[in-house]
Amino acid sequence: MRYHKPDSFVEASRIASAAGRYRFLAGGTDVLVQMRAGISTPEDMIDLKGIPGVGDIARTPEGGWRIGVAVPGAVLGRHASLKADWPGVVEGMNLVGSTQVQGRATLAGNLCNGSPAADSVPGLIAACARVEVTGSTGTREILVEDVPAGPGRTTLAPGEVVSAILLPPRGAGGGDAYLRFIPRTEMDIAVVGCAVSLRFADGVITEARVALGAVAPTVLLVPEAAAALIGTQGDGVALAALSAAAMGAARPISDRRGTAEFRKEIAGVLARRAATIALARARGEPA
Amino acid sequence: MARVHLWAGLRRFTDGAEVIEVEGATIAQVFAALRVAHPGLAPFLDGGVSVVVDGALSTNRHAPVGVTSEVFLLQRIKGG
Amino acid sequence: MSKVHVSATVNGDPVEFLADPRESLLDCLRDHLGLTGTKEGCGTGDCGACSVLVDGTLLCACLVLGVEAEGKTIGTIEGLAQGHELHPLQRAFIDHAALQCGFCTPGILVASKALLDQNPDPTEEQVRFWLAGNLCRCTGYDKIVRAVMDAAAEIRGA
Amino acid sequence: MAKDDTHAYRLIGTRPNRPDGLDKVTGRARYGADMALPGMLHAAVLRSPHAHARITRIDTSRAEALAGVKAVITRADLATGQSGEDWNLTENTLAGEVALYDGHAVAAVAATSKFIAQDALALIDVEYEVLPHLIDVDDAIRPDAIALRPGSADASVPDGSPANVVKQIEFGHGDLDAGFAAADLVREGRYLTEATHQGYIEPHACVAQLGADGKGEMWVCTQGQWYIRKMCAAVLGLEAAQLRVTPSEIGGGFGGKTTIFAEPLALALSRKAGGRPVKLVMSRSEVLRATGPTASASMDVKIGMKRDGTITAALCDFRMQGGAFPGAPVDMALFCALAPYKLDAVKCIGQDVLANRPKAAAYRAPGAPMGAFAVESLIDEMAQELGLDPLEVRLKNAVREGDKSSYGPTFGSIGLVEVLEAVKAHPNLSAPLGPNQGRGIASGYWFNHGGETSVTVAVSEDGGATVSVGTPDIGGSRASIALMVAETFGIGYDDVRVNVVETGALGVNEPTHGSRATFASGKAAVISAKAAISEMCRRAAADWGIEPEAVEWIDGAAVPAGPNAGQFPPLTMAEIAAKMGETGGPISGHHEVTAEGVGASFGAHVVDVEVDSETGKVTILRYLVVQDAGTAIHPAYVEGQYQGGAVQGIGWALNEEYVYGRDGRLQNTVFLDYRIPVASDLPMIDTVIVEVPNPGHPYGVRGVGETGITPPLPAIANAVAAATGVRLRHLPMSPPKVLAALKARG
Repeated sequence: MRYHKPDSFVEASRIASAAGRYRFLAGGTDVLVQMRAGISTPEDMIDLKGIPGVGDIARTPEGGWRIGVAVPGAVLGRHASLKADWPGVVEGMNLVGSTQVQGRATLAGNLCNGSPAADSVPGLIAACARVEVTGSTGTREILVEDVPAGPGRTTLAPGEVVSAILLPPRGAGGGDAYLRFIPRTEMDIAVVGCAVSLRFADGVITEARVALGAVAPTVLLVPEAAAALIGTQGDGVALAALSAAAMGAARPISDRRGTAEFRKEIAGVLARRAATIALARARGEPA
Repeated sequence: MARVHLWAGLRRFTDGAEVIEVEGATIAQVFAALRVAHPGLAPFLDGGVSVVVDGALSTNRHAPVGVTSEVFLLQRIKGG
Repeated sequence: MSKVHVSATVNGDPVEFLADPRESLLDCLRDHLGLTGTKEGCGTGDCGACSVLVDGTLLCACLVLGVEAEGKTIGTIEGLAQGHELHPLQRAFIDHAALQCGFCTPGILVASKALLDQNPDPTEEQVRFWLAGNLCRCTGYDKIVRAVMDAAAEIRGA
Repeated sequence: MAKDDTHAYRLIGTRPNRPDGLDKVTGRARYGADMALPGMLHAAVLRSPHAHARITRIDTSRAEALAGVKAVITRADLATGQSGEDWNLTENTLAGEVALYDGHAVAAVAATSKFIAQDALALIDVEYEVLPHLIDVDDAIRPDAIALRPGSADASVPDGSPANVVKQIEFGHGDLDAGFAAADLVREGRYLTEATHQGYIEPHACVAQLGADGKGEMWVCTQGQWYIRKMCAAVLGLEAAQLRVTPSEIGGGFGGKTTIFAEPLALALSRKAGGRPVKLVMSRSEVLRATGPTASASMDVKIGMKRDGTITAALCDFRMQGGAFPGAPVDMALFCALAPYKLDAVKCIGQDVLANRPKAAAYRAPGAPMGAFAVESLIDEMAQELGLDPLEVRLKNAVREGDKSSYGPTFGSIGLVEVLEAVKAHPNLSAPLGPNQGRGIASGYWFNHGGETSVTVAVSEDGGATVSVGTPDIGGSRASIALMVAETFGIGYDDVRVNVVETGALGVNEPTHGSRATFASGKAAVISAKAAISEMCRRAAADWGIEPEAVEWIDGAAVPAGPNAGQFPPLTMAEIAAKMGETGGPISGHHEVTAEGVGASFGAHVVDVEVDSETGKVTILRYLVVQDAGTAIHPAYVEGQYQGGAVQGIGWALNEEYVYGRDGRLQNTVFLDYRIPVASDLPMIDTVIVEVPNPGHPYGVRGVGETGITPPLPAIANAVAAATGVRLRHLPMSPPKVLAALKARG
């Protein structure tokens, strides 16, 4: 295996385009595990951490956020302004792995690993986040929900690399939340995850996005669950409808982490609980 | 005569008896007497059994057995 | 496969080694630098026995490539005591009987130091969640948590 | 701290620092993988990807041709012609004609680097004919089940038994029918537990060297260096005496390191590589797939109870699979399951069953936690049904000294009643409970074990003592043995050093298992110290010109025994030691024995849980361990054993299990998915040390390592039942199972 540490995304993409089996390295918390297990045997390892700006969290001119691909979860968690805007996104990332893993794992890596159970992805999707992708022909932006293609796969073309995570401006009356279910209190992969982002204005929910993790081959955006909230006050009836919609959208499998029936049931529970927290945040109440 | 209590699974080798009275001043002598009386027991005695004499686990085959002693044979006890 | 020359600072000392690009920092510390106090319990970042500090950040050395250590400052269990002067955490672990087999102990000490460096007065819950990635199978964590809380109090002068 | 007030011990019962503490907090302590030798090679193991497959062809030539590869071994490199357990060990070390489980070793490589060894594995060509497999214990005894290893059954199995039953046990006493007829309530239930792993954090590791002359050395993390020696000798056809095995510090074992897995492979590779040392370190997934987890169990229990809680009869019928080899601990499960109860009518039946899983090894009180889960759950359920306090039911039926045990022998000195009374008095029993919260209680039992033991205590030139023991120290036994030796000599704790030594330095020792290190090595060390004291008294007598019988040993010095012996100033141990070379030579004591006088240990646990009624998740709120230690030599490490055992039991009860796919392959081979408890899952674990001294030990020790894992499984199931009204009879009580049960309740 050859180790590369390019100083630009264009160079990183060029190396990848010329390589056979390659991996990009940001936090490495998935790549190294897969190499150790023999699941991944890259010939070229392209470390992105030498590229200027990959460790930065910056406010965009529009009032959103641009997050570097090598920003680890722990740094995200300490960023007060980002956390104030998008607490659900940050708490999702902060649930990935242990304190030690938080020192390395990144949003971009969690996304590009392609796991349907990735804890940070539902929050990004609910937030309507985009990624900037750099390839040999330049850069483009795509919605986060368009990145995963199935377990372990993405829609990125060979040689393309995620070069930034972009969060939109939060705006007034917004709130988001992410909850996952695991059997222990820490150190598990989500059995089910759910993120809700919404806007509350003049006594009603005016916008909502709901995303479910670990209930389908990719993280799901569930418009019918969002529809159950929009136009309501987020009362018990709305939450019950949300819960039913989330359960209806879930099409999980049974595996070592949980049964399909259980996952469906929990999707409904988490959607209700996450929406309650998101709503409280939107209203500026303690969650 | 010492009274030797077998586990029930051994009854097949002792014509149904669960308690056998045999002569023997030591555990080894009791075992020898058991072998003579019921040859089917030999594989178990050779394969390793735990022996309890009057309530105390005894590992020494030369340990004394009294004329009124109660001897229990158990499948071998070990631990983790 | 050609090896890569790596220069770094480990426990304050300059070090150099040749790393196979596939080698983890854990293997480099143990096999090339003889620093076997950092342990491998899983190799997948799930047990924390290989906890080290890299530029002050707590990491699992099994989830870092050796080649990534170039130019970094690394702290391992071997650097926790100053000569014969034990760190208060080390003393607390001995005093509280907070170890049995001792295999997870180096990782837990390094992780606990990272906690106290940023939070000198953690609650029991904060200690437990911070150390959730450090598996111990012997103690049930009770005496470990007590030792960390006590060491924190001592460092604070409480 | 709890202390037996009939004795005034100087050191026993205190909490000094452990002698290995400094090494372990500084990273200096050397474990299995921390050793490197000049010229050392690295090993890797090829494992079967199939649960059951005939190996039709194996070709190692491409691997051997890879630059840097120094040896490749297959089954042909092991000894032949063994029988019994030696044969099973050989079969498990490397598959012969048939791979018997997912992860079964098929070949191994030694090369100049880890990467080359790994790469070489991919160059070994193996052709398999996949065979049907059996995973579940009840499936394995169905009449239509394939016979996994015909001819494996021993003489205990009656003709006509199912093909995969390899051992049968049956015992009991009294009139069962009359017992059930006398009951006011008879209930029965089937209880299931899944296989779990000991989960020691240190993977198996060794460095081995073996020459063509049959002489070898090994550095290894093990609970028993002599077991390693004996087993490796059998598998490789060596003379045991030619093998020298040095135990490293050990990163946990819990029974799982009492047998061989990697060790004979490393030796065989070294022999084939011209005697170069070979290091073999298992990965975590190898540990989970191919070392020795515990058995899975299917258990039927029937109990009769009078309205007042008196148990009139009990019937247990247990089946366990311990992998593709005999050895599931069904016998010990049955011995322990009903041990806390005085029973006039009891019958126990057990079957040891083969399945396509790894060969079970011992795991902390082997079998006892499963049996306790079945019996303690049913007793709790019946107490509830009769409106009785479950603690009072346990007290009412508790065994006492002189009672006939459920498995036959009469109990000597035991402390179950004292344990239950201490539970009754504990404040946790009156802590208020909220909604969805419940409290559970259960008892547990373990025999404890003596075993083959050799110890030497040598007086050092300055009057200290060096103790050589053969039982590796896992939980603090060097500290407890040092305390006992120092107490006996009348010297300071810091004047004693206890070393765990290699196989060349002592007679044979069984491993640290059966809760025996502090009991058996400790007892032998005390007897050895007393022998050294006798010799020191003889030296003093010779100095003084009096009879040895006229000398006593008091507070670390020889003194004349009474005024008739003469007037001499005391001769301290240091003074005698300083001159020992001129008074007859070095002074030491040694003791070799199969230790007797074992004292059994009872415990009882009380747990409070909260159940999330929407997700089925169980949270442990409060946990209490009460257990009889006999005498707590070093109370801090006694508490440590109680806490550690309880938490392993919590893991077993809630989330740990071996999960197999339909293909018979293990699905959860990393700690991410084999879910042992983490720090944030738990509260503090409260402990009460009850001390009913064991008359069979000079300081009253019973051994404390194992009993603590027996009550948690049922205690938590009973707490969940109390919180929800739902009784879970299949472990683990993972959220999907709990939620399904809650929904079925409605």
